Amino acid sequence: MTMILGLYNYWVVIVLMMIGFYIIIAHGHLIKKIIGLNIFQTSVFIFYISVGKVEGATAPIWQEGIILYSNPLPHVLILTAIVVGIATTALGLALIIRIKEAYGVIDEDEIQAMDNQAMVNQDKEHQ
Amino acid sequence: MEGVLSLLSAFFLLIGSFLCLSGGVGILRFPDFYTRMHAAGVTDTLAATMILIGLMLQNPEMLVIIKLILILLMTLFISPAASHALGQAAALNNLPPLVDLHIKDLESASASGDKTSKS
Amino acid sequence: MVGIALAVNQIKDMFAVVMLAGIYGLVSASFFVAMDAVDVAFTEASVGAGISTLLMLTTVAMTGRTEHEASHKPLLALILVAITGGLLIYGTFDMPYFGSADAAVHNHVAPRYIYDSMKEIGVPNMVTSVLASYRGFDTFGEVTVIFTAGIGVLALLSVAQRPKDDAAIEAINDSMHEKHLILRVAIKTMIPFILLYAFYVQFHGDYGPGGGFQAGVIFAAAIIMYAMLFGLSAARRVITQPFVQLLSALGVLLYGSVGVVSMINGGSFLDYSVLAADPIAGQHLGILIIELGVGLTVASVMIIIFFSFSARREYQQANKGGSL
Amino acid sequence: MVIAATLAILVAMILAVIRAAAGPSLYDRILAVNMFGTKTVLLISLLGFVMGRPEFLDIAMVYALINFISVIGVLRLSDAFNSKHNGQVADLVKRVP
Repeated sequence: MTMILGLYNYWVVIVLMMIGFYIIIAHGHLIKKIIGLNIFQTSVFIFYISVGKVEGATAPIWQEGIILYSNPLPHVLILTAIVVGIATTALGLALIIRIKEAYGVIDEDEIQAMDNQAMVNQDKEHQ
Repeated sequence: MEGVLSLLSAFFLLIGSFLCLSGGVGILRFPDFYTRMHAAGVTDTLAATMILIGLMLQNPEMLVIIKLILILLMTLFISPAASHALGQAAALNNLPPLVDLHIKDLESASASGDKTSKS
Repeated sequence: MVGIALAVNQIKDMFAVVMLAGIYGLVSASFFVAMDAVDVAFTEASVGAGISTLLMLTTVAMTGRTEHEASHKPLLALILVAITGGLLIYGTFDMPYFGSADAAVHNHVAPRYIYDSMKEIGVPNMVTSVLASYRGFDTFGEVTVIFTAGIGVLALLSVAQRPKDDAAIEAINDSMHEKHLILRVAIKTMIPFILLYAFYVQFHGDYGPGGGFQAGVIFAAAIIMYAMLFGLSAARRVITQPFVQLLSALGVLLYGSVGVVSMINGGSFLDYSVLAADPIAGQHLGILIIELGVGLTVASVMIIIFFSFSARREYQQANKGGSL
Repeated sequence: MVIAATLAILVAMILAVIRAAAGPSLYDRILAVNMFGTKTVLLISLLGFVMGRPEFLDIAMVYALINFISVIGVLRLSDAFNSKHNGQVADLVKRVP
């Protein structure tokens, strides 16, 4: 019982991570893949933050009379990671928009099919 | 004095929680979009006001009270504006209210629905 | 949160998925507050809930709404996921329990950050002091990454456009005036306060939650709000494209030059103690300046990203006769 | 009392999420998200009091702002969904008994 109570935060993280992972590999829609990536990312954030939590401590902002603080280091890492995450997400979305403009679809399979078709056509032209 | 304040604060918090819950039930159970918006919009603003006032009475620090008042003002400003925008957008985009449909019988209701979808 | 993630997996309508992703961001921010990570919650609040939802929605609006049924079997993926998850759960049995104070993370550098930062740096918010001083080099890297992402978006999405003349802007303005009158009045009233609040967050970051990253996003949010309700071209007249580009580069430059100045003064790169006669005053000065640099870069990159997205959208709409 | 209010808000949030996931029309979802946002503002202010460090109201303030911005943004963009949305209206109408 203590084990379940002590470790449940990791399990939540793992479940979230696996859902994100599943969305990334099982869905063909590119925006959905990006959202899956975001869920995966958030699970890592939660992992870091929950590791940094100390029982009975408060937020790491110095105040008279408080001795026990949570660990500030994971907070710093995650804070920057969130902002970098949004920047990279924006980059991915920009790529998706360009793909849509070039192919007309944003589904992985269809893009692949179109690529294959183009390749076949090219080969025919060469012959 | 202290006791009166905490009692008042508890009272406000209680009202706020009740409004929150009723808003939640309303948004889940009401039949169409406009009634849901009514439930959410009305209770949201009042519940926020009540809870924030309740919190204000709990803490004697001036800075905290000022921040709470700021949040309160912002909520009072934002929440109706957002509700208005939402309702307007829904109305402009031909989302039919449920009330009109009860008057007609089912066939004409679905017929008018088809008409709106074509327009 | 698990429930929301599952729902995201199931729903095919992209719009609903994006809305749920927004809620997911809100939930995770509340979770961060509950876990004492106020600064992180601050960032997640401004980024995860607002800007990222907006960007995703713009993309959805540009690319179409429905998802096709997957043609390949998801069973293989499911098995792979189950195996990986099982292995990871097996791995957790050796982990320290949640909330225990003697876990490995709390034992190496963290005590110094917690107990000595007040003496060494004199900033009550430990997150700020670690972010800007102890791990300043890290943060420099992050800022550069953000800058690069901004450049990337610009390279991918920028469209050659001639600036509209005043009459066209006026026309757009009038047409929107009718439709969004109440919203426009509300927002007009609020924008100055939002900008002021952004500055408060920027400079109060030493004492409470906040700092350059958060302030940058809030500042950008105010501009984005203006652009949404008054038209993109009107916003571009206030904040021109070359100006934001210059600003984003300037932020990184400011950060780097603080490091160089501290080297000139005889310290190592980004060692602020030598910036002023008193080490603590030097630290304060250094943190203030680099937070400003971070804020500038983040704000302008966010504005650049949003402008390029919506300019691209306008461009597409113009090319297809207004329909998507 | 503060804790009771926190619990009430949590319940309301769960109900709003259900509506956001189920909600037949686009606007139902936006409404649910908006309500969820206001509830989060309240929740964070309450959490600050529960944890005994009420100076963290800044976060709640940011929330109020950002939530508004995202709702406005969604509404502006939802115009783009108009043509695709009307099919859903027909569904909604047919479901009426």
